[in-house]
Amino acid sequence: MGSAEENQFVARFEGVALRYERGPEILRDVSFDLKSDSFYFLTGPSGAGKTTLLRLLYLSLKPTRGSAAVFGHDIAKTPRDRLPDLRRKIGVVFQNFRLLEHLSVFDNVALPLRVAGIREEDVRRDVAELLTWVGLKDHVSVPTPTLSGGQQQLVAIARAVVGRPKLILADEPTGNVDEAVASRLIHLFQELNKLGATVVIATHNHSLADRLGYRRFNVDGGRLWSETTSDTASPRAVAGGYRRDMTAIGNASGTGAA
Amino acid sequence: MGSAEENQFVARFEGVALRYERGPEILRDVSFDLKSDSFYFLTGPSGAGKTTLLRLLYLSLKPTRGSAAVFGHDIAKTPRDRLPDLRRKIGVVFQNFRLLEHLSVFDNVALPLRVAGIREEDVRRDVAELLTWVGLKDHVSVPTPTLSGGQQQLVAIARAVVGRPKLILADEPTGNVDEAVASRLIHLFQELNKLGATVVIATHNHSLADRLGYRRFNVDGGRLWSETTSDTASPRAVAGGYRRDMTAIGNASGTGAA
Amino acid sequence: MLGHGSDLPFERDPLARFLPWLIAFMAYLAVLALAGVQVLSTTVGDWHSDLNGSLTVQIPAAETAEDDQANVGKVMDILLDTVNVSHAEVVSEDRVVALLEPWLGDKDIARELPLPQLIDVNVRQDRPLDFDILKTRIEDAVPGATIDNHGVWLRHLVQLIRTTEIITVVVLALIGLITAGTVVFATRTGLAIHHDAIELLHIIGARDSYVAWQFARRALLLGLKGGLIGLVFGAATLFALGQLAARLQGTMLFEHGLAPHHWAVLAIVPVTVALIAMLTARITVMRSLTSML
Amino acid sequence: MLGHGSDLPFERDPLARFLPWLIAFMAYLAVLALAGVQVLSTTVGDWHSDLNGSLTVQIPAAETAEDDQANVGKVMDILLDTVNVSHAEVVSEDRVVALLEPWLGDKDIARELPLPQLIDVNVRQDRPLDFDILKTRIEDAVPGATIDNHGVWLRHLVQLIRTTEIITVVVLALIGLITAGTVVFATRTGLAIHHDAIELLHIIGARDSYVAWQFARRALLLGLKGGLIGLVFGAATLFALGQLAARLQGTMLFEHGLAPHHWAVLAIVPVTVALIAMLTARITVMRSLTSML
Ligand SMILES: Nc1ncnc2c1ncn2[C@@H]1O[C@H](COP(=O)(O)OP(=O)(O)OP(=O)(O)O)[C@@H](O)[C@H]1O
Ligand SMILES: Nc1ncnc2c1ncn2[C@@H]1O[C@H](COP(=O)(O)OP(=O)(O)OP(=O)(O)O)[C@@H](O)[C@H]1O
Ligand SMILES: [Mg+2]
Ligand SMILES: [Mg+2]
Repeated sequence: MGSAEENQFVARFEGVALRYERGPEILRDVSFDLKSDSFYFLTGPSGAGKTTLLRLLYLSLKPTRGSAAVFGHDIAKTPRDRLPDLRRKIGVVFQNFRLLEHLSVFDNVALPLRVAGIREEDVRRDVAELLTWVGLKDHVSVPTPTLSGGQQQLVAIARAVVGRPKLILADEPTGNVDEAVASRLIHLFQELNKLGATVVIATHNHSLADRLGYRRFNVDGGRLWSETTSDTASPRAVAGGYRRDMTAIGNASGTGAA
Repeated sequence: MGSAEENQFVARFEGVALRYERGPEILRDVSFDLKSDSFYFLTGPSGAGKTTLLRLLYLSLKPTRGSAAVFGHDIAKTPRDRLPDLRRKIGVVFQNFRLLEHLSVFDNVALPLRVAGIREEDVRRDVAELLTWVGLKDHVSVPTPTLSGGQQQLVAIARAVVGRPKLILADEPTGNVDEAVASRLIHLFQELNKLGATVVIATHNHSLADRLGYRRFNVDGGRLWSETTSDTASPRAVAGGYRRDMTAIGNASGTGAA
Repeated sequence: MLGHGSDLPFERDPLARFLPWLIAFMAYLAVLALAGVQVLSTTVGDWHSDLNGSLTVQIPAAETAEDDQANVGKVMDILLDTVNVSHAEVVSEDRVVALLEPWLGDKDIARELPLPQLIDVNVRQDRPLDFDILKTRIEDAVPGATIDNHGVWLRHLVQLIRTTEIITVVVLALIGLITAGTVVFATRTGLAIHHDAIELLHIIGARDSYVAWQFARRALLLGLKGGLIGLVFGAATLFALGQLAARLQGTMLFEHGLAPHHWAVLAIVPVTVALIAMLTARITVMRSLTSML
Repeated sequence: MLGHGSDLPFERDPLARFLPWLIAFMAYLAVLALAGVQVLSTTVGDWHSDLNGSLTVQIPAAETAEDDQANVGKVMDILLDTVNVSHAEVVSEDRVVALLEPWLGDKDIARELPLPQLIDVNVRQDRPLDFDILKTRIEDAVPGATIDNHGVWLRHLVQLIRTTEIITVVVLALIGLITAGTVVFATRTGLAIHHDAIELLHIIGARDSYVAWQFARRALLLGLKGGLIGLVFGAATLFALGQLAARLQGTMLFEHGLAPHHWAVLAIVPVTVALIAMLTARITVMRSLTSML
């Protein structure tokens, strides 16, 4: 894979399929490219495979079939000891935060830098700056379990972006905050995008995804298709497609199986 | 406390204050009653103390000051060994689900019944029925970590209601599902309410809370006040109050301190 | 009673695989120590009764048997005249021969030696004896006679064995403590690991006893398993040692093997260990839980 | 090198408080076993060289010294005439007295006894000796003389002690294994408890060695702490035993105490234990991690 291509595409998926152990195929024949410096939304009903797709992107799963390349390296063929370098270029906001409960807010956010062997004084400066910026200045040294749900989400986001990653993957980053705060957070992601990061946000919040006119990937029934919305917010006809009854949510993976 | 009063009020809080250890007071002088068979929303900015208030209600915290009575028993004065009986009348949906990861979906939902010493055949019937109803029939015996975020939320809700509790406390129960599913879940809570349960739902989803005309408690700056909305959905003027900048979220508890 | 299995993810923590082996090792040591202490205390009990007399007078063999008799008579008179002596008795030739036998390897050789006369003397424990005066008097009466604190080295050996016994008992107590300690810490680890799950069980309406029983049941099973493994290995080792000791018959070490009632005591080890484990777990859990709401 | 502290919540799992004590106990046992094995092997080494001669001929004391000489001469002739005998030597009176002394309690008494003559006989190990023929020849030559497999009971005692030695070495190996096993399981427990945190570290970009070092460093520190505690207690116990043994001077057990180089060997215990712990932890982690993505 050439360096030019590597620079142009952050990720290229070609006919990727994924199944968990003996389960059904959650994703089937998924193909897409993530261009450098772009902004994407990832939508789809509950259980469709959004988190699964993000896990493939942050190298926590290997595809069952197909070729998935991140930063020009095929995930399935990259040796284990080359993965850390790739992972340091990726920042992840997990759906359930995954903060280390025994560490303070500061240490949680500092983790990606320390793991990468950054000098302690640089760590200290960068982290303090970022925490002030997201408004957690007063909670720097408390353990994370003492934070409210929304505050924990902010910490998770700070940790994801502190290492100035080239690819930011955020799973439902606005699930625990109200609309106003959600807007500000999206703003932060937009700023980082302008600074050169590719951003992918998985969300249930259709109004949010609709309002901003970014390219949108949609997962359902194991397939992925892309929809480019116009630059203006427009209530979309496709929204009706999500009005499925509750039984369907539970069985989403079953659907993918047949 | 008379039996009549006990029947009329599920919970009565009088001048309740709460601080965590050496922290600031998160709640100050909070007073309210929860009437039997009623439905409440609990709103407020991130970090205001919604989860904290629910924890007081499900007896996982004792108030620092004031009197908090649940089912006619003052929490602070009830001996430890009387608490399990009270807790069995309360069903909780946690903000972060708190499923037991090593147990199957079935065993997770069965837990409250087993803990209460219900006969195994009754447990089996009740749980199977409920899981079918919420649409998790096909996931009965899988471990919960293999479920998507939305599916886990359904399991958490099923576990909360399986014991037919008199008081249902749900913390952000629709944070991981889209609008359509959220509506169905609220419907479930409404059904249970009609069957005689008192329901309290903490949420950031103002549109949801606005649409349904239930009594609404609002926490902010450590204080709680109640607003009864009309029976029809009405965009509320107060919504502007939530448009606070991000710094304020992080410092919500600091605000309560001064 | 075991219900539907455990609500806590015990299978996932490898402690469950490790604990029985640790307990087995402890039980193994306990079995060996207990066997040792039983054999030693029986043996030392015998020796101790042999050593009631605290002095020995030794009169060199004279030319004739009559002279021997006369010498013994003189010494006996002096001894019986001494206030503090409670008892004095001539040691029979057979016993003298028996005493020398293990050293010379053969009874017949000992008999061919002109044997000294030995007198066992018991001294009252409550009053001090003026050893020097007695010594002078006896040496004056029969030249060449010696008076000797009875078998100093044997006394020391008994003392050493008594010390070993005490050490063994201490080791035994230590083993009990360590087993209990292990269970306490395993349980605390379990409580820490499963803290969130336990809190959840409480919120759902579980009583402390429900939670404690989950830990106690597990400790009982693991303890029993470990104790039995330890007993089996311990018994095998003792059997091997017993075979070896049998070859040493006739020397004074290991005069007694393990009697059936000794084995019965050993069989109690796994049960004791399992009960210690269960109770320790239960107490640990019940105590820790009261500090939770 | 210790950096900013651990990323994993080790302080929270009580294993960290427990492990050093378990390791201390193991180190304690190792110190005692190692001391024991060193003392025994020195002592047995001495005895063994004493026992090179595998036969003893004993000639009862005759009336006169000349008769003694004649008897000894006759026996020596027979012995030197026997093909398989490599060496035969009369045991000096001093040694005979020394041999009897601990038994009779006093050198002077022994000297007053008419002592038998003893001849130490070395037999070639490579060829069988017809013991019965030799016995008959000697008994015919000097009536009353006896020939005896040299100190059968002593040989058995040596055998018992050798067995004890082997058991000790086995126990020592067992202790090493158990220590390693403990660390393996503690580490695996750690890996299981902290599985999510470790996965997170990986996703964030940590290398295996970064994670492994967190475990290895902890095991090293805990192992060192435990080993030192064990050494201190072990040394104290040995000192106490040494004091006791000193009182037994002159009896053949414990002729040798611990020499400085023995103590040096003991001092290696904590270091060894700590290194075993560290390496075990590191290997365990590195192995387990390769199965994670
Ligand atoms: N570790 C796993 N093992 C087995 N099956 C899994 C695992 N993780 C997820 N699944 C299954 O894969 C399907 C997709 O899950 P995923 O978490 O990707 O959905 P999602 O789109 O993120 O849903 P949500 O919006 O509810 O978070 C689900 O049916 C789920 O049960
Ligand atoms: N265990 C705790 N120890 C100390 N402080 C805590 C603890 N839990 C919560 N807090 C603090 O209490 C305040 C209120 O937290 P709470 O979780 O009740 O907020 P919330 O209204 O539920 O917010 P969100 O909508 O973000 O979930 C926060 O400032 C938080 O930092
Ligand atoms: Mg998801
Ligand atoms: Mg909350």
